[in-house]
Amino acid sequence: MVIKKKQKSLPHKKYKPKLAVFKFASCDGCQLSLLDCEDELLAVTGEIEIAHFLEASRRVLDGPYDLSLVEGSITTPHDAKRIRDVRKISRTLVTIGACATAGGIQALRNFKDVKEFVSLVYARPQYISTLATSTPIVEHVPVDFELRGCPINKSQLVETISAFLQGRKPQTPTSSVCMECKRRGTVCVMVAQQMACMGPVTQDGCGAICPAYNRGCYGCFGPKETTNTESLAKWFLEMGMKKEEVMRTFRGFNGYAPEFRQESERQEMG
Amino acid sequence: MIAINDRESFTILLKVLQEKGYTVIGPTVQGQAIVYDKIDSIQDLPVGCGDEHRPGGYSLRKRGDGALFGYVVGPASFKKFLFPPSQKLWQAKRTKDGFDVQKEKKERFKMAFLGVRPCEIQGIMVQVQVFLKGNYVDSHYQKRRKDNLIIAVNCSEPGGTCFCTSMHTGPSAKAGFDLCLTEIIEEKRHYFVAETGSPGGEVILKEVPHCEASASELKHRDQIMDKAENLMGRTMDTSGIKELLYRNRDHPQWEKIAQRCLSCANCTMVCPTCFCSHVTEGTDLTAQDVQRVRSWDSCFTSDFSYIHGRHVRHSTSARYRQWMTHKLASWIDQFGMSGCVGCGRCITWCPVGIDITEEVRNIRLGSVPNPNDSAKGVHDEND
Amino acid sequence: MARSKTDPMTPAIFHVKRVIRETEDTFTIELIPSNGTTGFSFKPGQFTMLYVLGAGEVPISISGDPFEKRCLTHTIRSVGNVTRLLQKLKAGEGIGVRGPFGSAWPVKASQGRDVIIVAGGIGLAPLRPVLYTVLKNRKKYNRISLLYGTRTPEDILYHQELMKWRSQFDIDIHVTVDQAGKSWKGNVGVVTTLISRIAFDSTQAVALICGPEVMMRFTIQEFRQRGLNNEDMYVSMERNMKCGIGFCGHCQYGPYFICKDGPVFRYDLVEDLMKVEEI
Amino acid sequence: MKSKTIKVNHLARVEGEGALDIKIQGKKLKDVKLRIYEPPRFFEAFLRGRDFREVPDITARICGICPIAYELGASYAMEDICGIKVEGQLRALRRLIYNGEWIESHVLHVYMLHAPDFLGYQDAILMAKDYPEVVKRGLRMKKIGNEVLALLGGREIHPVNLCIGGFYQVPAKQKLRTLLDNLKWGRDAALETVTWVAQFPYEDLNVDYEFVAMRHPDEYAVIEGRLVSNKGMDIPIRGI
Amino acid sequence: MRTIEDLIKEHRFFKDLSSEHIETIAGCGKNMVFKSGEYLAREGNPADQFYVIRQGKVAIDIVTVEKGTVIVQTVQDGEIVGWSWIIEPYYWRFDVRAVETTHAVALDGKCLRGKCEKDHDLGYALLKRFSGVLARRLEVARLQFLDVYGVQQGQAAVQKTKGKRHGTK
Repeated sequence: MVIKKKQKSLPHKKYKPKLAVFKFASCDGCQLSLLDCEDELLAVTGEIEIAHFLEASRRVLDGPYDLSLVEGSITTPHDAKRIRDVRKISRTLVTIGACATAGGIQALRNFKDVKEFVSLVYARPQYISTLATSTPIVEHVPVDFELRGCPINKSQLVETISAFLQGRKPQTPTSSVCMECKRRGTVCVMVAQQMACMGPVTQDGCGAICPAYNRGCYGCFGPKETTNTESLAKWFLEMGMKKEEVMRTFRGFNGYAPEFRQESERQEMG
Repeated sequence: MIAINDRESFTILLKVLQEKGYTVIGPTVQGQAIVYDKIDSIQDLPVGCGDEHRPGGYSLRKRGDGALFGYVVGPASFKKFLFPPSQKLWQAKRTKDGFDVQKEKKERFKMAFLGVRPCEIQGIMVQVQVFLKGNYVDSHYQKRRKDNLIIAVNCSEPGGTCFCTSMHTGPSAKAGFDLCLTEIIEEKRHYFVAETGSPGGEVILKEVPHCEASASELKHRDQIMDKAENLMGRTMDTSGIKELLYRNRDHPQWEKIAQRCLSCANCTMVCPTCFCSHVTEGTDLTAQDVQRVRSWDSCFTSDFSYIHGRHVRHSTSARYRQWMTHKLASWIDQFGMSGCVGCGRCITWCPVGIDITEEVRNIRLGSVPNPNDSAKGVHDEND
Repeated sequence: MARSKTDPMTPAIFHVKRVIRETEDTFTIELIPSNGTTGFSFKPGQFTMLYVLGAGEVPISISGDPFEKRCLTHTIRSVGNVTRLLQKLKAGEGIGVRGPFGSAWPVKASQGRDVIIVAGGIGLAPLRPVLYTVLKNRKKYNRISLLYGTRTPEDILYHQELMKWRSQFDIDIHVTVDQAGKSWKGNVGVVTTLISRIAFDSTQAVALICGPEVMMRFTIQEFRQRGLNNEDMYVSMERNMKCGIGFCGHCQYGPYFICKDGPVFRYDLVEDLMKVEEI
Repeated sequence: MKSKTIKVNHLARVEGEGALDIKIQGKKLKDVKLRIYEPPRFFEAFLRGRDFREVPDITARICGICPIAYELGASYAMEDICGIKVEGQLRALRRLIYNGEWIESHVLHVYMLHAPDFLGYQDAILMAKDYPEVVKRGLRMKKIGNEVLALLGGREIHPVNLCIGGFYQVPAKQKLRTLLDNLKWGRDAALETVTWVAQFPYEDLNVDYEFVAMRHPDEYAVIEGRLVSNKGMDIPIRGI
Repeated sequence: MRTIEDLIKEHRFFKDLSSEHIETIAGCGKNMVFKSGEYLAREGNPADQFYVIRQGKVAIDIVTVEKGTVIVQTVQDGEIVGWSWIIEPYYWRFDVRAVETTHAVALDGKCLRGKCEKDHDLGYALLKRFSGVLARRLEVARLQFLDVYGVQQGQAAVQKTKGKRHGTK
């Protein structure tokens, strides 16, 4: 005989996907973007369970997590292991920001000798455990989606979470900053004022703010698709910049991104 | 033919337009460039301001006179007012079994464009052909274009990257305007010779103090405009250009251009005729409210030619070839006119100064011979 | 085509009648216009833009019966965000539809001729309306052949219908697959191998071809060998149609916009373009 | 004797970047270890060889929660070296953007990190269930801080408009004016916040600490002040 | 009843051969019937014949560890199967199996090989025709290899492509 268990009529509760935020070597700025979504924050938490977000909550729910946002680059042996653990407990892993997608500003060490850096900065180098390089997450584990920027753009973050919830691809352009700059109606600072601008080789997403504030883009969203850094660098030189300056221009917050790295190395060598 | 004397009458012209409910849009100085924006008074115009155009370079200069239209063209054309860089097409609310498209508020755009150069008139005409003359009418474009008044100003001092003479679109406006002015600055006089092109233009002119232009005034105007025709900084040989570009899809020059081209899309963004766009799905987190937003797109991006799993035009050379071949050749097949108006913006605002006129010349050099010109069978199909 | 009164960028609401699974990754969706009264007419070969709220729009060929005015049918391969969501729709749910857009197969102009329909993979979908039409007016056509190739036997679309048509004996149907196991009794080999097996009069035959570009190119070569002229072959081209009406530029193909000049082209008009890389 | 170890692996209130190990033996505290495992990033080292104008943007990346402090700190340092003094309205604007960061960061601190602790919640989101209006007020205040940052700096985190000598572009007056109403509301909200926070239960613990702070009689002390303590320390910071 | 010679004469594969050569070839042929499932040839066996399929259908297949028996191609009425007899080392590379009852003319390749050696005109004529068969097989194989109906790379997992960089360190 089958005994039918009397079912309690529980109010229908929909499953909320679990969100986790992890930090590696970084400035916290990208995860702060989530808290900076003042208008959307409560709506976000209505749709998604914040299960692990140490910047915002001491409540930690166990994994696996449906969506993990990973900020920061891998710079220590401990972190190189930790990211593999994070991957294991993450169904979807999205890296956020230049550190996580390109190694960040701290990847400038990759062009130098880190041992010298350690002794230069720390009075007691023996306490410092570090890798010789700062590398993007994707060099360590598979990544489902990369959200660029130093820092990431708030609306792009909301769009990414939104896309995750709808089960679609995030609408984040891979084209140049110039396109947004022109749509915004900013007069090109490079053509009209001869300022060095990384806009033509940098991925859009920031909203083309730098030229709108009368300065050249410094490439904080990293290389756009199909970059021609060589041509831009050549033009910089024709504008009167020194090789050294051109090298530094490419070696910034996304200096370790392959396209920018190659160009800065080309300028450094030749 | 009529002469509007001095700047005072010009102030009245602005007043008349404003009184008739027009938002006047014309040249201003912003961000060290001529920017078309809302004009409230004559002070907003770039008085005594000139501009220099060269491949990948632009600067303003003081002319030392009181010219109101002494510049060539602004970086952005009037396109942005008729075909905005980003605009909502429609919005919808989710319902139980689908969604409801929300009714749009009725918006009225009554815009008077002031200082429209002949090349820019042609730019508008080209987009009108695209958006309003086909099987389908773009209601969004139509709305903005409907009550649109065009006050053209002939181009008496073309710039370093101009080639409208080659494209037969300037420097004098022949049609497409309501009112067309030629600014004339003599040692002691500053006046405009005006020509009406529509009843709407006549209505406006009636309310502005003017007199019949004298023979000498007209002569002066003709002299200026004749001279202007030969002042173009660039020329483009358009003879047989369609076939030339169709024949040369494998020309080595495309690869050479790609070495310089940044595929940054600036040329398409500043082009007064480029009309490509994409639509994004603007949702809130729960996708209850959705907006479909159309924004300018460009054939220079890889996503532009994305077709499940691949990008058709993955190389920069293919993208440049697509753009230039479309602009100068296939446009003629599609719309019965060239997509290029000779304004030179793509040359000036290319961050690395790629010059479309020069590239046409390069394609002509070493072009595949026209099969009609020479004996057939030169190419062995079985090689 | 008549000028549309409403804005052509705004979709009409349709409701899902049912979703039929065809193969592992392909399904057919039947839609009914929400206003209930107005029918829907299209020409074989045309496509619509299907819109899922929150996800976006995709161009999909109409695969249903042109004589069925109340039901709009599409066969879709689920490969992207929108198509995946379309597959998950339940009866009664609403989606947006714009269209029909684009050119059509020369169904009427082919009357009195031998009609050879060559389809590869999902390419059978936009040709199915042709089959409905020619079979309904069977007497108006000479020989009718359908050559259909897929990857494996599991990928064959409209299996039941193919069986039914085959048993009518008024159409010569050949199906082949690229790969099959031992139990498969049908043909193995690419679809081009079928052309030598059918009979047609090359002086008055017309070939309607739809499938991956490579498949279409080889099919055309084969037909040329059999004496068919370029003007007697039609192909359906694929690009990323976004607006469907020539406003957005995405589907440009040489001097054409696939969305309004295509997707069906007489082969001689696109012959040169098909050879150009990255066009 | 009984011994006990308390281990806190992630101190949430330092953004999870630290751990605390406490060893207790009997009734005596045996050992306390605060481990900060934020990986080293070597700003001091890789700044060498950079153009002095690049320094503020780079140092901003030390912390995304308080980038202005680093951007302005670096700017002042460079200006001191160059012998430049930024005065007048530019100085006022700098002060304003600093305040924007202050508002944003302190509200985050008060509303999202500490109030939950005092009121017994794990975070502000859970707290919002019982105190929706309070959390909303906090979020709105935070947003106002961010608006100041975005307007003057181009964006909230790592603003782009600050440079040595002032700003790349001075904001238009009418744009600044748009902040006014919100800021007025914010002032009231700040007062309400003080009243609210004053009701929190504070532990009555007195320890003989030496408290250190920056001090300036009439200027924002972090920029211009001297380092002082309650036990008599008083040293200059700038222009050493 | 039609003789094998008639059959060969009418077949397009042997079109334009001299009547002398046709006679020679026909002399090496015999009619055969294969039931469904019967093998016309086995991989690795000496290729001593080829077949003109008169009626029916045969599958050229290969046994694989991964997928079991995979049919590479089917050949039917009016088509030729078997080229191994004319190209060294004269071993079948695939199995040939009747999918349905198949009537075929089996031609003795061993015998023909000898005749071709003696009569190079015949050898050339046959080699020319069989290189055509080979070329067709190659074309078909290449097209199959392209897997034109397959889901394109990167289509399924839109963003996972990024993972490619993983492990490049």
